[in-house]
Amino acid sequence: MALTKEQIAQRIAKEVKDGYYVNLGIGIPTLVANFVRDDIEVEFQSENGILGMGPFPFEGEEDPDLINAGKQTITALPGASFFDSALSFSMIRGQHVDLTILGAMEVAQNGDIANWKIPGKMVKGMGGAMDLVASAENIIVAMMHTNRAGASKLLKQCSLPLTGVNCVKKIVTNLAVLEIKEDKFHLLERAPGVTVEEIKKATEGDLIIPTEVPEMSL
Amino acid sequence: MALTKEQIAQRIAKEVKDGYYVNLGIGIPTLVANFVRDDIEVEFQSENGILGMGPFPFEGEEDPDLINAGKQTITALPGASFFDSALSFSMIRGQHVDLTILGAMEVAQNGDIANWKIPGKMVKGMGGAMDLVASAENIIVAMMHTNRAGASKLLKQCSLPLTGVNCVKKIVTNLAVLEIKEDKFHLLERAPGVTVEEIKKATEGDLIIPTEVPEMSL
Amino acid sequence: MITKTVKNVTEACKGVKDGMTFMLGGFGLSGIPENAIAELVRLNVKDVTCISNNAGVDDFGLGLLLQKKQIKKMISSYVGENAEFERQMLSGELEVELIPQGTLAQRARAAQSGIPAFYTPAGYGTEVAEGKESREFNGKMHILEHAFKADFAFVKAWKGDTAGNLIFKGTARNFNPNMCGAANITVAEVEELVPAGSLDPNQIHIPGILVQRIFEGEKYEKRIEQRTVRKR
Amino acid sequence: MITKTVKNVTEACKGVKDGMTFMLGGFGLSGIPENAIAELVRLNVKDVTCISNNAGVDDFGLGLLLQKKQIKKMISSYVGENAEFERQMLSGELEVELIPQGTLAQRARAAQSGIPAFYTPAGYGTEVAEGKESREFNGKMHILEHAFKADFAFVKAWKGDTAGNLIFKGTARNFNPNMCGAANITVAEVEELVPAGSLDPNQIHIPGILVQRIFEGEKYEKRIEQRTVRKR
Repeated sequence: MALTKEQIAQRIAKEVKDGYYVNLGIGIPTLVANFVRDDIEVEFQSENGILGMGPFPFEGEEDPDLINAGKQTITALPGASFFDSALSFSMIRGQHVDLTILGAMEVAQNGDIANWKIPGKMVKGMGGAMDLVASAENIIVAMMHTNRAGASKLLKQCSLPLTGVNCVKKIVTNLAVLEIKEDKFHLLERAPGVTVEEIKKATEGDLIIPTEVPEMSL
Repeated sequence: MALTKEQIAQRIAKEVKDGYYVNLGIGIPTLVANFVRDDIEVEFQSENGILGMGPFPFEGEEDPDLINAGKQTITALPGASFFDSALSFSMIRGQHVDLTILGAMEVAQNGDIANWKIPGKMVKGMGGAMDLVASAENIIVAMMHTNRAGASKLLKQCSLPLTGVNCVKKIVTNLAVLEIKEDKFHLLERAPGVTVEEIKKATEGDLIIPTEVPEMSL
Repeated sequence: MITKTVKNVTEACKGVKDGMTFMLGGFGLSGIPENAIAELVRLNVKDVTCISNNAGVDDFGLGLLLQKKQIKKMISSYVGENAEFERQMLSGELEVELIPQGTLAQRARAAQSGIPAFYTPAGYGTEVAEGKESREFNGKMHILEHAFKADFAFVKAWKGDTAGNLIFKGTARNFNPNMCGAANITVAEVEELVPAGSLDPNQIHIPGILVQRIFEGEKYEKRIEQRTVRKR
Repeated sequence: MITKTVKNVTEACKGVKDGMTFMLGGFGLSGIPENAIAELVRLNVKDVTCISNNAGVDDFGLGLLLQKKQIKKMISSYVGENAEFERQMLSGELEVELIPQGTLAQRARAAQSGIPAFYTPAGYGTEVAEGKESREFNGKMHILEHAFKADFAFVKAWKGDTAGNLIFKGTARNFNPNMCGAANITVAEVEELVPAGSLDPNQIHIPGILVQRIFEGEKYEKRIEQRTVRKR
């Protein structure tokens, strides 16, 4: 069975290691915070200027001066810090953030990513995504394997305007976990009950399939 | 009579206007603070990270965490702020400081200044001087008109390694106040009792002398 | 101390003219200079270019200027939540330049710092890099970006003093400190204006030298864009 | 919170090796990482390059490393007050690269920020510009300067917490914040180490993400270089 969005987040949470500073994009990535083991120390950075981001506030405790990059009201954990946008992107550009998790519309087998613009449609902007993908050493893309029309989002080459080049290393979709190496997708794990054949069919780019493809554990 | 160092500082203090942020170099410039009118609002910046620098502390109140760029113990006035070196030089490079007063070994008629290095002698370094002269729109040089050997310090061309090019606008020496315009020294005022002839003799660079050269008032 | 206080928002916005470029602090609706924006609407200044991370919502923030068609061009990183913005953009009435958020912050900080240009990896290989110089440093490609130039910067702080010193609160800090001193005139509005000397000099985020005018805002709505809560 | 505390200065300096490049905070003797310097002397690490605004005095600060001839090269803006320094420099034992103070600060901040290079007017037309690219922006000449690269940054703060968050005091702040995160490993020593959560998150000057190791210094001499006072 293909994973739900929650399950994609759950699988990605296993990539979050003790001592990591993590930047979570909007959408599925935001859900990852809910699944991180609570016996490890992790801090979430939001590019609008907080490190040590906590959960949503209790009703009645919302503070307009305390939001995340999705403009949602949040809380600050003990030990948190606030800072300006320039220092925030110093953390990102200076590779002090250990892991960036974000969504994508397309990923190419050379690690290119497109997630900000569809020609002909209203363009909202790249926000911090271009800084994040250009700088992060460790980027995981969280997305559905195919789009609503059923077309693969894992391509030989992106068709949409790019957000960044040669930057994605790992992808977790509703069907599989894949790694990008030497300009190819490498299948690492498949979703429980999903066959290699299904994944192959849903992947337009070159897919390297090892003899053994374990089912992922959540 | 040629001015004393205190009198040079006193004359320069008249160039300090209401609302000015001022950076004072070491030596004669430091003395300027003592002569600024007390009916105007002026703030002194020290490039090691303070705005609103006050006088020396009372005996017993010295704080090792509160010094000026000359490493002297100082105080902070009410309304002062502390900041890091990068922001300090943002103030300087970003032309937020209104007036820079510093000493020089040589000034050329095109505004070049040399004040950091004498070949063959121990070089201590330029400190913040190169940033200051390269960025300030308003630089006044405070110095003696001639060196100890009696040679002019106002030259056609600097002989010493430069600190900055085309940057000095005004010079106050023990003999005169001069302006630099169109690659020439322009005599504006003479020290009380000093003749134009004496100034001419002490100036190696091209000197433009108007018909009337008023005596400076201190 | 040099005094930076002005009587009110009207005095603070003196000199604002049609065709000027403004920088405005804020992220979403958090930390936006509400009072200055209201005054710009009242002044009905036209054809302005706004450098601001976002463009407000339909009836708040920069959305208020958009409603009155005062904005000629927006330079932003994300302009999502605004139907009138979308209409004007699609009809070609509004020019929009989208730039990466970190580049926006750094171009402001560069302007503040007298750094005319710097290299950043953000946007290399994308349409953001088109027409820009690119260059390899440490085996990685970067593009050359320039400091912003603007006539006014409008920022909002939590507390300020009469010498123009500013302290920000929470994530309402965002771009506000980086825009101070990044334009010819910086106008700071604060929730609480105190006498110079009342703030701890160690805690001042932005020294008064980077602020030309300061005033206490008459009122702050501080609207919340996405009210998200959890159950007790 | 991610914990950055190490037991002591010895643990904090683990991994320090001959031939490495260190950045050290401080202006004169104010705000220098006294305990780390003492440990580097004890470790007798050799052939190091030190990026530091000054070089200490004969018997304190970096002067202590100079005495033991541990330093191969100094990158500084001003190295005035040190007879042994002068002797080693004139004899050619010590390599010295003098750079403008603002350029030093900005090269550190660039390293912290992932900005590989930037343009500055400081030093244009002087020997500092020799061999460097120069370029005109806004009618004014600038030179290209690069971010520093270093193995360790040693900084000193006033207070810090176990998450690595730092608060500085007075002008002892100086280069310390700019060097945090500007080297592979940043070691912060503080006068007072408190539990994470004890510091106001609005008042933190440097967030812990830019610090890898933090410890409370055993003792601080905080020597005054120029004791200047006025009469009561």
